[in-house]
Amino acid sequence: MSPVNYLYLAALLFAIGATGVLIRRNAIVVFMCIELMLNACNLTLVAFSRMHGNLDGQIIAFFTMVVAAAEVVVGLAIIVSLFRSRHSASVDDASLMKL
Amino acid sequence: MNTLAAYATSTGEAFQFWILGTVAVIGALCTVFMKRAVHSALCLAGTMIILAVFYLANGAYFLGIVQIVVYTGAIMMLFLFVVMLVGVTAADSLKETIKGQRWLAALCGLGFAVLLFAGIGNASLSEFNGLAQANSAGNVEGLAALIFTKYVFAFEITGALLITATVGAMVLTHRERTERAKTQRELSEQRVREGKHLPPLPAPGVYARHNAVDIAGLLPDGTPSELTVSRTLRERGQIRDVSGDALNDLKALEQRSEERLGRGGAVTSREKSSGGSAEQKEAAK
Amino acid sequence: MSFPLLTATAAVPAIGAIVTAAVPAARRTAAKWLALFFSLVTLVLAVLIGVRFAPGGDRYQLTESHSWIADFGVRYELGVDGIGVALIGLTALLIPFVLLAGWHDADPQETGSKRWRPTQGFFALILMVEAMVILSFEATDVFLFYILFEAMLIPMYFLIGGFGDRAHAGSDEKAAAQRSYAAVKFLLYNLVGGLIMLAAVIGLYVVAGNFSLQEIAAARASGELQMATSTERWLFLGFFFAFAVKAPLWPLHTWLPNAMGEATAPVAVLITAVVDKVGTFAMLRFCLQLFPEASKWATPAILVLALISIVYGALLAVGQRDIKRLVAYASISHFGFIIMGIFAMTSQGQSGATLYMVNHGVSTAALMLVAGFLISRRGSRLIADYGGVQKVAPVLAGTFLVGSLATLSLPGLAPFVSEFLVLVGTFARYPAIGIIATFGIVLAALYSLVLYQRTMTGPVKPEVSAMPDLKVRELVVVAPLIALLIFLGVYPKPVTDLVNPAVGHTLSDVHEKDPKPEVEAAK
Amino acid sequence: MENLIALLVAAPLLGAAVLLCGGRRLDRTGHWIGTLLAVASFAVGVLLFTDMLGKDAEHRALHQALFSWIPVEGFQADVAFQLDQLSMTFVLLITGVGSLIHIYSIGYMEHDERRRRFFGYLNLFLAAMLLLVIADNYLLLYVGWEGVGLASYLLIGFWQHKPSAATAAKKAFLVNRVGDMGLSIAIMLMFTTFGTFAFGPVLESVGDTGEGKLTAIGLMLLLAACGKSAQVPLQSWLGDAMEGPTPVSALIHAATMVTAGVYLITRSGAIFNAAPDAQLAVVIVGAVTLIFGAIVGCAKDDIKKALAGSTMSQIGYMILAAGLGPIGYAFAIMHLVTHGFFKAGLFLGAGSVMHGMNDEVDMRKYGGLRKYMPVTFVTFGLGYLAIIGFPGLSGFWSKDKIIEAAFAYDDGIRGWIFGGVALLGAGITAFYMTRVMIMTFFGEKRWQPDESGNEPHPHESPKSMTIPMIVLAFGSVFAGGLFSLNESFVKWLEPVTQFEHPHPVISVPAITASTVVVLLLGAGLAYLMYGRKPVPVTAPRGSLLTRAARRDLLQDDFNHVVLVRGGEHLTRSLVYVDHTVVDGVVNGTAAGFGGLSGRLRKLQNGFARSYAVSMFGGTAILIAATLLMRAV
Repeated sequence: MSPVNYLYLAALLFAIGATGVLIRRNAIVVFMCIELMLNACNLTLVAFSRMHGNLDGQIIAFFTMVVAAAEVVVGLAIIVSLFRSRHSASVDDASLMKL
Repeated sequence: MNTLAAYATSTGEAFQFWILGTVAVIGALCTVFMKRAVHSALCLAGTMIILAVFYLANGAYFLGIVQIVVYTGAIMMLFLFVVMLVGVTAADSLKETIKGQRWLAALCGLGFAVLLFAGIGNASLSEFNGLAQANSAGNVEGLAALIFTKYVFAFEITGALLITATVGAMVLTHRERTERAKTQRELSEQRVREGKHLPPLPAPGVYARHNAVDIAGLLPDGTPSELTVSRTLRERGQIRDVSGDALNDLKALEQRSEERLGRGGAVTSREKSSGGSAEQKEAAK
Repeated sequence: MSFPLLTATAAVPAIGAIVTAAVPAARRTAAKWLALFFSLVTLVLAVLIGVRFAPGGDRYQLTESHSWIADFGVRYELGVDGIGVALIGLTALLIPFVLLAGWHDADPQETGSKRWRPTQGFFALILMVEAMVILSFEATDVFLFYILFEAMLIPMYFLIGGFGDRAHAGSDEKAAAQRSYAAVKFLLYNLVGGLIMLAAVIGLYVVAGNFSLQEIAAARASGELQMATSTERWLFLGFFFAFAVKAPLWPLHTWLPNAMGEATAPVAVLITAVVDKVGTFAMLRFCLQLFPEASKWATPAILVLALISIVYGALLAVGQRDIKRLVAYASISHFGFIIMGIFAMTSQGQSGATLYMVNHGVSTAALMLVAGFLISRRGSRLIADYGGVQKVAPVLAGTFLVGSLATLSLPGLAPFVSEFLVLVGTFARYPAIGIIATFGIVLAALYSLVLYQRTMTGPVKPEVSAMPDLKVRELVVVAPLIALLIFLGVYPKPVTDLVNPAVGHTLSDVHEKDPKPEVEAAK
Repeated sequence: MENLIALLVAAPLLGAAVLLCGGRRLDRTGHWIGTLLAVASFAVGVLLFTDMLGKDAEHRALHQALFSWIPVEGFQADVAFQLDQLSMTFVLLITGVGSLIHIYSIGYMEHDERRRRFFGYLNLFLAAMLLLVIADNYLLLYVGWEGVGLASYLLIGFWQHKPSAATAAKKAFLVNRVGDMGLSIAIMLMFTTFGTFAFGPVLESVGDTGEGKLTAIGLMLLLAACGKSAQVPLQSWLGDAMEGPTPVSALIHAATMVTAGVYLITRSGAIFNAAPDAQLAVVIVGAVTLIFGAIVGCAKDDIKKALAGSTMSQIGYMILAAGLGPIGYAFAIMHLVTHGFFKAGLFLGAGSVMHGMNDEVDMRKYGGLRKYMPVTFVTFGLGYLAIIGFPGLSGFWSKDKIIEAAFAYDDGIRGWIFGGVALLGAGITAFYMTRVMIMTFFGEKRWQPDESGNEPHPHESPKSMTIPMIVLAFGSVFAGGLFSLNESFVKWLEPVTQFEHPHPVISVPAITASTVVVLLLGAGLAYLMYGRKPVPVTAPRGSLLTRAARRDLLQDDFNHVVLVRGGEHLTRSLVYVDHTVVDGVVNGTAAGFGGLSGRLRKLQNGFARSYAVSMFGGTAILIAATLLMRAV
């Protein structure tokens, strides 16, 4: 089997995650889907680093994780304060952009 | 292990890929489609662990571990905490409110997947040299060498980013207490002033069988009183109403007494019991 | 480099606008007098230009040139030829009358407007328009001209939309709605034209590499700047479209009746007598000079459109029930004559067209301002609401009659000279078009006299029975205009001497010569 | 001497300016100023005339150049005057008759509070008319041409409070404008053909161009003449023009302005001589109008309209004569002058009658007036005899010559036709003028008190009115004979208009005799119809022809149906089109954009997720695009 399959898998996961982001209303789940997408990227990076035989890919994946962690921290904090203010974690309830 | 990852993929890895890959995809799908956030979280965790395995299989040992420890261990737990905060049982209906949103989303997702596949398919990825010499000094050392030389600035900046994120999270979630916390006396005085419910709140309903904080105590007339349940649960709407159960228990009691008294009435009693059980089911719902 | 006369002439009204606008709200009268003073100073400077300008001399005189946007070769380049001098004179001459005629149009108690300092705004805006128009007559840099061409829309927009005609049929809300409709229509039409012109300007820059009219024209003449035929035609169309909207040429004319109908009479005069002239002037200066071949290529089509404008405008004027709209359609017909004269490509035609710009400015001003006085007395724009005014206000009626006669270009009054020149010039090259255009003079007589008959003659309507005759201020406005009409009708030589050399240059730009009379040709 | 020429125009022009701008303070003296300046102009004319008589025939023409008017490359129009015998004749006629009518108006307009303005207009007319006849180029002539149009517009509509007057004035100006169109086109043709439009150069270089061009020019000039001289088909305005005060009708619509067309054709004789087709058209127009006017004159009961019809027909004579070329020009002018005398006299007489009859114009309400206003009767009678061409009086000399010339058109059928028409016209003239005479002055009185109950008291008019009538009566009696003494008038004009003796198809005495016979027949017929039995006060229904004639032979109805109605519909529909189509296209585009943006607005629903979808979709499309680019 060629490791390209990892790429295909990553692509699939990414697409699923994206769809989830678009479909779900619960902010937390949306966040999870984002994480899923990030992980898919990481998988891709790792696979590439293996193909090209250098570790840069893994480094990037590492950074991605860090950034993802930061992002999750902030995002969840936002969700919490959102929930505090309007007693709901639904994305649609924060539709202040409506004309 | 090391050797396995270094060269062309072995049949073992292929086997592992197809099994775990399927599971990962299923997990991802569940993450998206589960009604309750908790379930989604769990499925995601599963997918991540599988990904960790794949990392290992790809010779990214460090990342694999980090994936398990940081992601599955820390981040997902964070998620779970928040889910708890928001309410475990709070299930958001999957009914779409925005017209055509779901179809558009599905279309986009599908199309994107197709695109990615097409892209990967087109890309010429025939050559494939493992991480043998890259990992020769050991994966962690290799990474460390890179991080502290080539990517040192990025590394530092990421550190800064993390700090900022932490501070930001605190700022966002932390509520500044503007005035001194009220003493119990003051609180009671305030209650008197406002003239509402002077005595301490009644305890949650405690029965022989049910003994939980999320059950409203019954008022003398049999109706449950919201006051008896803690505010958080009330806000989440997680009050279990067992006012029906009492009646069912009553019925059950009668039935049993009948069984004991009327020997011949087995049939009727059975019918009754069945009816009772039916009622019980209804009440449970 | 002597005293920058041209800049000064444009700067004085601009400064005047700022000063007028800065006058405290309470001191309304002071603002009016200030504005009048500045406009008179401008007039003096304009006369000075006329004196300093030597008709026989170079094509562009009193030139000034400073680098402005060096990266794009945009320069602040001014210079006037005879045509420019004549039109600057016209503008500087008319503005004081416009200000005097609009003396009370912007008084809060009159308009009842809650706007902040309406009077100061009104007078300042008019002066601002004057400044821009004068500068656009002087600009010899295409880009500079374009900027002014567009910028003058802004004050005009506020003048039309902000200070509407109070003599309105419907309620105040209806009036306001129609006024803003007219203003927006004016703005949109001219903006569209301007945008297309902007594209053409950029295109010109791409082709020519700079914006200087004189350099480009020289390069064209010497042949070192060749344009592909299609390029030249597209650029020409881009410029011409903008000017045709401004002029306005059928079928781009519909904004004018709305604008002139809704605006106060002085503003209407400002539109048709001053601002629209920029369009026809630009046709002469830019279209013909920059794109001679394309101009010749487009001539037949343009002449037909002009012809349609003449007849169509006159016919619609006959059909109007609203005095100001009638004058507006008459103006459309007259602009048809002007454009026809420009593109007849004969010296009579073009001299006539230039003369026509001046005369039409004066005659329309006379007629429109008197009509404005009439309307302000009765409070209605409908012809049907008048009758027998001649009996109660003979002087008003007399001046109105003279204005109407000027509009139908009666010999002895200024417009006749120019109209006949245009007709002859066109006839010399395109007999058929010339003959059809001659029908215009009959229609002109029709709408002018019908207007006069319905408003001034007949039994006195009760509503007008108490109508006062012209006041001193109004006489001061009208009398000089009428005198000028008669003078230019009897002795147009000063203007023609000014214009002829410039026209000669323009004709040589398009490599055209007057057709020889048959007899001489035979010999 | 030639520097005086400008004075001819300047004097009345000054008067007009002073009187019109002078304001009310001149109300009491205005009419004197006006009259004085008219007379002054006449004096200058006489002075120039005597001076002219002093020179020999060939060198009588004077020329004065004032200043260059419109100097544009190749197009040189000057303000310059030329005074030759032809112009001189007109100058004397205009200023002479004009002065008389000024004097007459002093009395006639006595009770009108706007008398000052009236005299201002009269002076304006004199100035324009003089400019017309002494201009040395067609463009300047055009100025005078429209100037008199303006003056006539102002004077016809002088009583503006009467809608009928205002309408008549407008109509006159419009119809004239059609004629003016012809003139301006003619001028343009001259400019493109000869490069100039001054009389001298144009008429000299006629030979250098083709007949086609000349015919075109000639026809355009004819159109102009038709407009100004009320010839078919542009005659409809003259009848309505009688709405104006009677002195105006006498001066402008009888003696001078309406004859401008004859002047134009005579002046342009060289062109017409070289364009026989144009000449034929002129003759036909003249002949038709001659009969047309006469028929109309027969049917009208309004004394002024009857006279207007006669004017039309008399000018028809002149135009016909002018169309005959060198054999006719002189006689055309001669008839013009004599007609100026007797027709002005007749109108003044009519005015005097109306003056005494509370401005009653219906002849059926007159009758037997000879007892009440003898002077008017005598002068009117002399004018009457003159116009019907009673042997010995002015009309006889001039009209008879024209008839001869008409018979001499060619020695074929046309000669007979035109001659016959002219002859017939003489008969009808006698008929309708006799009718007027009888209905007005003979028979028993037919006037009753009008609705307001005051009965008219016919009385003779004041001196200021009778004197001009007497003078004109002298003119109408003796002028013709004077002119015909050894053809003095013809000789006087010959240098300008050339002259050939006509050779009619039948002998001259025969023509003269038949003329006399015809006019006796006409007069007798009229006597039988109106003199023998009393005239009904209300007009009888009359024959079809009569009824048609009463309505100007349905000319106005034709105009109304074809031009006015059609025009109204055209303009109305055009206004509609302009509003809906031309404007609609623009507004429609605007509305379209509005609607589109309204639709698009709905996409902005404020839900982050739908925005995300569009972002994601957009990205997908971008990637697809890049990939495809790669692929190809």
